[in-house]
Amino acid sequence: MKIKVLAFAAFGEILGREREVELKGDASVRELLETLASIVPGFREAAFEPTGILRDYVLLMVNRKRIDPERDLSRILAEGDELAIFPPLAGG
Amino acid sequence: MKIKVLAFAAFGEILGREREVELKGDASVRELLETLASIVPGFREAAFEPTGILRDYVLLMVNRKRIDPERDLSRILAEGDELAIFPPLAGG
Amino acid sequence: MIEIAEKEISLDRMIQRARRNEAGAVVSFLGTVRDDGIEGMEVEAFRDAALSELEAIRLEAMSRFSLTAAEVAHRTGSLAVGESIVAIVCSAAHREEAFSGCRYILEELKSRAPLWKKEISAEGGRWVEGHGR
Amino acid sequence: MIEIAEKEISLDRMIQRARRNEAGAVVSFLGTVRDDGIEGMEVEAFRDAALSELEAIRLEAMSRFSLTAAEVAHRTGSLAVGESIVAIVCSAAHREEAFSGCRYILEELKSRAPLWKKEISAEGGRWVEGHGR
Repeated sequence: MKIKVLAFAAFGEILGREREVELKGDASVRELLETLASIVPGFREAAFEPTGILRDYVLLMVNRKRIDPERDLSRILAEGDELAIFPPLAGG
Repeated sequence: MKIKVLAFAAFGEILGREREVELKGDASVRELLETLASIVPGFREAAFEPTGILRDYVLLMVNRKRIDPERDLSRILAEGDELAIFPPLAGG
Repeated sequence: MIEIAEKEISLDRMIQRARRNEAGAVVSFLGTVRDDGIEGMEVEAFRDAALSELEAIRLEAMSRFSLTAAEVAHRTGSLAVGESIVAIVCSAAHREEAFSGCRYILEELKSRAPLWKKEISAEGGRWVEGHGR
Repeated sequence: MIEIAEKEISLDRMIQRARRNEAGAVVSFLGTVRDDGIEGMEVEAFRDAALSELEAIRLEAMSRFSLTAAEVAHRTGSLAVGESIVAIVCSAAHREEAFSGCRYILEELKSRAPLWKKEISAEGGRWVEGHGR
């Protein structure tokens, strides 16, 4: 299935602002992030602690709704879902 | 001696916005107010309580400096002084 | 800059004048004639005394809140509903100072500047009850 | 009205749109690129998500503070020192509500709207550390 990935600020510079990722079968948010980490140089270091835990400045939205990285990484994505990745907000 | 009297808001409507008052010899602020009360219809009722005390919404300036009606009514005026009379401020 | 005049207030020009490269925040307040059953308003000033009081307030605000600029304008004369009575603009490095400076100037203006308003309605005129002494 | 766009913010037009005969107070905030040794700024938005978040914040402010109007604009793209990043305008019957509404929208925007700033200096670019999560 195809998932659209949007990335902003520092993560936009690493991942590109928009890309499509092809995942096999059912896949969770965590699996999508792992796939990105395996194909995009620099993303693993930027997004994950050396221990493999997601860094706490990584913020995520699925279909424009914020998800909680502590609880929702196991959420199963569906064809056409959109994941957005960005650092803490700094507007205004 | 001549004193310039400026009056604003409701007091401007009673006294006129600007007038000159001729006083004989040394005269205090109180004497100037008494003179105005005796020559301008309506001013006594507007400015003084029936007991003769200045109403507490009468504000005064001599030469653009506020004076305290409780303490400074006995202040002696000098030729060319300017007295301003007005109600509580309501700008903004 | 301080202005007390019969002519319309140009808030836009005041904001342009208050902008600074070293300021990150510009806060402005505009007071207008509110339609609560009135036809208009008349504003009277003890102009010279009000100008010097507003300049004193402006300088206090500049130093207390480290403002980079502050502008105050107060209209006098006959105003229609919706027209501007007073405008205050403050710029500062950061938003807290700009908001505080604008509030300070507004409250001090109301309590210290010799200005008066009269509401004009079908029944006649009524001086707005003042609070500042 | 909410606007997120690359074009210059017209605070004056926003203020004109926010004026109401039933409002006695219009408060506006303008955030500008402050010169603290930078050459300029780049502003990035998750535009659709930011638009709907700002509209939600605007409606919250309208109802909490009984505003008569509220306008928000956020610039995106490349900005020079002194240019406007964000503008917020609130009108209300009285000054307290207009000030509170403007502060509310500003603080909520900073913590909830998906927007980011990058400072550009001679040494390169540096993303402004965000606080909103």
